[in-house]
Amino acid sequence: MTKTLRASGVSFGYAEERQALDDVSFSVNSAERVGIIGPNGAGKTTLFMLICGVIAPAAGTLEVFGRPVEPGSFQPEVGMVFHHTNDQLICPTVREDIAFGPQNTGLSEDEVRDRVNSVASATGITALLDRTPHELSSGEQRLVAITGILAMMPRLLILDEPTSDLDMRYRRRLIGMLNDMEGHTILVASHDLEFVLETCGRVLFLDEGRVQADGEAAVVMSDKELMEAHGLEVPHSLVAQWHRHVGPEGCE
Amino acid sequence: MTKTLRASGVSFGYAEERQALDDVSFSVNSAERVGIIGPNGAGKTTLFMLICGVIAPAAGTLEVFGRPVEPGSFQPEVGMVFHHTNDQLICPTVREDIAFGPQNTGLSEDEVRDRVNSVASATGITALLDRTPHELSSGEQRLVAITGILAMMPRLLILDEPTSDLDMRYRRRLIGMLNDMEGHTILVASHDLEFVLETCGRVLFLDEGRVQADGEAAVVMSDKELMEAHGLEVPHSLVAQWHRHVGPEGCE
Amino acid sequence: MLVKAAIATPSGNSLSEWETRLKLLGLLCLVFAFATINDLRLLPLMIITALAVYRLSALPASYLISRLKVPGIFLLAMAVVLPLSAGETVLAQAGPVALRLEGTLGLLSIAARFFSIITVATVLLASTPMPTLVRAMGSLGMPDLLGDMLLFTYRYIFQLADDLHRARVAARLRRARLGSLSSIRTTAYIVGSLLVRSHWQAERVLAAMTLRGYGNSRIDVSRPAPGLRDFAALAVCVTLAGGFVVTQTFFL
Amino acid sequence: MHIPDGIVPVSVAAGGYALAAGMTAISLRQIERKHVDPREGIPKASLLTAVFFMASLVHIPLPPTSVHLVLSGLMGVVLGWYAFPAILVGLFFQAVMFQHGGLTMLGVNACLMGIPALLSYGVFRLRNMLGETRPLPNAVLGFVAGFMAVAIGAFSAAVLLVSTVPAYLDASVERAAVTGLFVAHLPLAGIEGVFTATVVLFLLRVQPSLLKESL
Repeated sequence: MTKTLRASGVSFGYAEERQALDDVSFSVNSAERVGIIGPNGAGKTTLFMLICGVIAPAAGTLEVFGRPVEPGSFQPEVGMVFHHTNDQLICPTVREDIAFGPQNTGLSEDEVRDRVNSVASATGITALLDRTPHELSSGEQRLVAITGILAMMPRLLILDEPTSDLDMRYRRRLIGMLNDMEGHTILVASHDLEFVLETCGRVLFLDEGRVQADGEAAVVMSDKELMEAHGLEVPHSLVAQWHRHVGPEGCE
Repeated sequence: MTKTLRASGVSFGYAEERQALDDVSFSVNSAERVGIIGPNGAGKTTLFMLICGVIAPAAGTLEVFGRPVEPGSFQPEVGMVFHHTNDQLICPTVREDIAFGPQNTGLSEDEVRDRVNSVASATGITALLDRTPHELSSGEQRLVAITGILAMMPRLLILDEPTSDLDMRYRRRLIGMLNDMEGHTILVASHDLEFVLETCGRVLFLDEGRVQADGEAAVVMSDKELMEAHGLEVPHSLVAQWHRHVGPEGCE
Repeated sequence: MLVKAAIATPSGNSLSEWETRLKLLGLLCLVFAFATINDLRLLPLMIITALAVYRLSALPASYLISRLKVPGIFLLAMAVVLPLSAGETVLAQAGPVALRLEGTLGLLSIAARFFSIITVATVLLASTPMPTLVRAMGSLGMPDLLGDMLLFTYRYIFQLADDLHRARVAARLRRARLGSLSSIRTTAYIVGSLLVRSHWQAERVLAAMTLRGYGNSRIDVSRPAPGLRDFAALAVCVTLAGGFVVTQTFFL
Repeated sequence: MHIPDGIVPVSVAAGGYALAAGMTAISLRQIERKHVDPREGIPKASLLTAVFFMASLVHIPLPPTSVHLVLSGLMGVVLGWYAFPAILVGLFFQAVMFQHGGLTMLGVNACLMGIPALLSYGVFRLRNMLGETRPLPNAVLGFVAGFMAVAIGAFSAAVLLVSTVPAYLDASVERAAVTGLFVAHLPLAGIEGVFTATVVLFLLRVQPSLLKESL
């Protein structure tokens, strides 16, 4: 079967720095949800930039939907939502912003309008369509940015730190949205491990540019030794689960 | 005893919007640590701007150290660390930035230099002093911003979303730093409830511009009904604690 | 990225010890003296002086060459036009194209001045950190408003370089073709968005500065007083500069 | 539009500095007249200057080549009297970072860009009479502001270059050279006009206060 994404021996270094990515290999199946975790500077954003073809690997190969990624030629079936959503929202109104991508792909005016209306109602932001993106709250901005990407009908969706700046309500809404998006392959980088746990079945643990672990989310993140060796902590909910399943000290 | 902070019936509204703060009253004792929680738009940042005197309340009074806050006047004993550290680090080098506040309080050159060196070594950022703020990681920026505020020797320290953009390592370091700062009165607004739980004994729960609850942190945040009514969730660690203390279903 | 590369200067500059105000005065004297030279017999001497200053600074030759590239393009255009169009004395003729003496000599003198001025200016700028240079200009009479604007702009250029870069990448990932004329609208929207965001950021920056006492009594950071060697170096520069001007005016 | 070091006589360079100093003084006086505390405008003027500086590094394709935006007209529109100091600041960084326009020519180049920017500011103020909130007058005035700033700047630069550089050109060649340089800049002026109008319309919809004189 063709993998949605396959990275083999990918390395990348910024000038004067140690390798941002160093011999990274993994593959992602269609409809899989993978959380990318690791401390700041682990190479998460670099990996995304490589997958999108914004930068070219120094070594190794990257394939998306069975085709090698050609740096500079961007693929509409890969959609990325930036950490700083502000950088992504550039049009005077939300409606125009969501239409921006579809327009660039050469759809007719009617098709663009239908597309905007349908994705906006899917993400529940129809009420915001005539507002200007700059006056929205950070939670609303994040939803609009996601909607703008979904309007391009990507088959692979990449989210970089989607919950930073979100309050619980928007975070909960985002979790619901992602879990409803069956069929999409999704990569999420996040410091919010509880969020990763609720949205991704699998995690890829990056640190110092290398894959430190790759496996079932709950299993990898429960590994206290591994997590603490790389400056992370086991999420409280997994600790709670442990108590729930194994029982507290006094009960055995 | 003089309260460090006392708000009585404070209201504030931005143009064309519902009240950002509506009849808010509370007081804070010296050396108390209070977490301000609530969804986006609850009025947290507005409250901080009022305490700092950046804006003036439409109604009610605010007193800091027993004196009414005069909007626009410089109160060096109140230090605020902004949510976006980029907005706060304004000088070309870290050293100059930390010196900026003390210089404005009229200290001599030698005193400023000593002050900078001593706070920098206290927060462990001496190695960063000759770097430029822009090239720092978000975690380093946050520590520098805090150091710049501590250099003014504030007796009331206000932190707005200090853990957003921080990875676990810096978050842990920040928690340690705050818990070591005995004697300071600290207000922290954060979506990171686990962080609030680890640093604050008391929480003030704001929503829709009103105080929804005010009390011991663990007690308020364990109130599932209250939390969910305002779009928050009980932190996982409290759920875990509950399991630990009360025991899981099967044990009783 | 472009901006960061442009600001990176090689280390190990022996003129960085020279007191900044005197260095600024001394090297500017030389630069302006060079600008007056148009006697052909002085050109070699001028080039030798400029090269000697560069040699003293111990900057690598490759750095100077990289600095000459951009303005060199303009000179190249003049190199084509001037010798072929200006003057009556024809040196060589090929069909309708004639190489003229006066134009060729004019070009030679322009090229020599251009090279010498940029060489000395490069030494000045590469041996002085930007903030130090701006403060020195301030103490030599530049208005405070200009100095403050220079420092602030310098501080935020890097952030905006990143913001602009990310915004352009985000637009290209949504299939915007930034290589076509239609990109004017996209670029205008990006610039408009950055203006709006900066407008709001500036409000926050001002609030943060005011809270740290901006506008309060501010003492100037005094620099170490210049020593004998600093004045000697200034005297050498002034003498050289004066020598050039006097020689050309009275003796040639 | 940027005249590099070493090309025009030193008297022109010195004159440029003198004129720039005068223009700066006038701008500062106007800023002080409008603001109780002129320092309050500094962060905003500086951040917007940083935006303009970065934006001026963007290539806009103009087949068969590509051009850099100048943005002097837009700076006049948005910054008002702060435009002149802002242009000085921007040119200083260009000279320092890219040797684009030199240190000796800072004054001349600042005048070549800054005075047209202030003229554009004046022209754009006509919106007060033509309708501040109506898109059409704003777009037209935006276009004119952007176009004229570049056109006037290019024309002045051409006159300055041709009249001061080689003393050996005869009058007809000089006229041809000035015309040639000026005409070569007209497409750029057109692009600036369109660009400025687009940004003005954007701001009119998103943040109209940036088009007011309130900085």
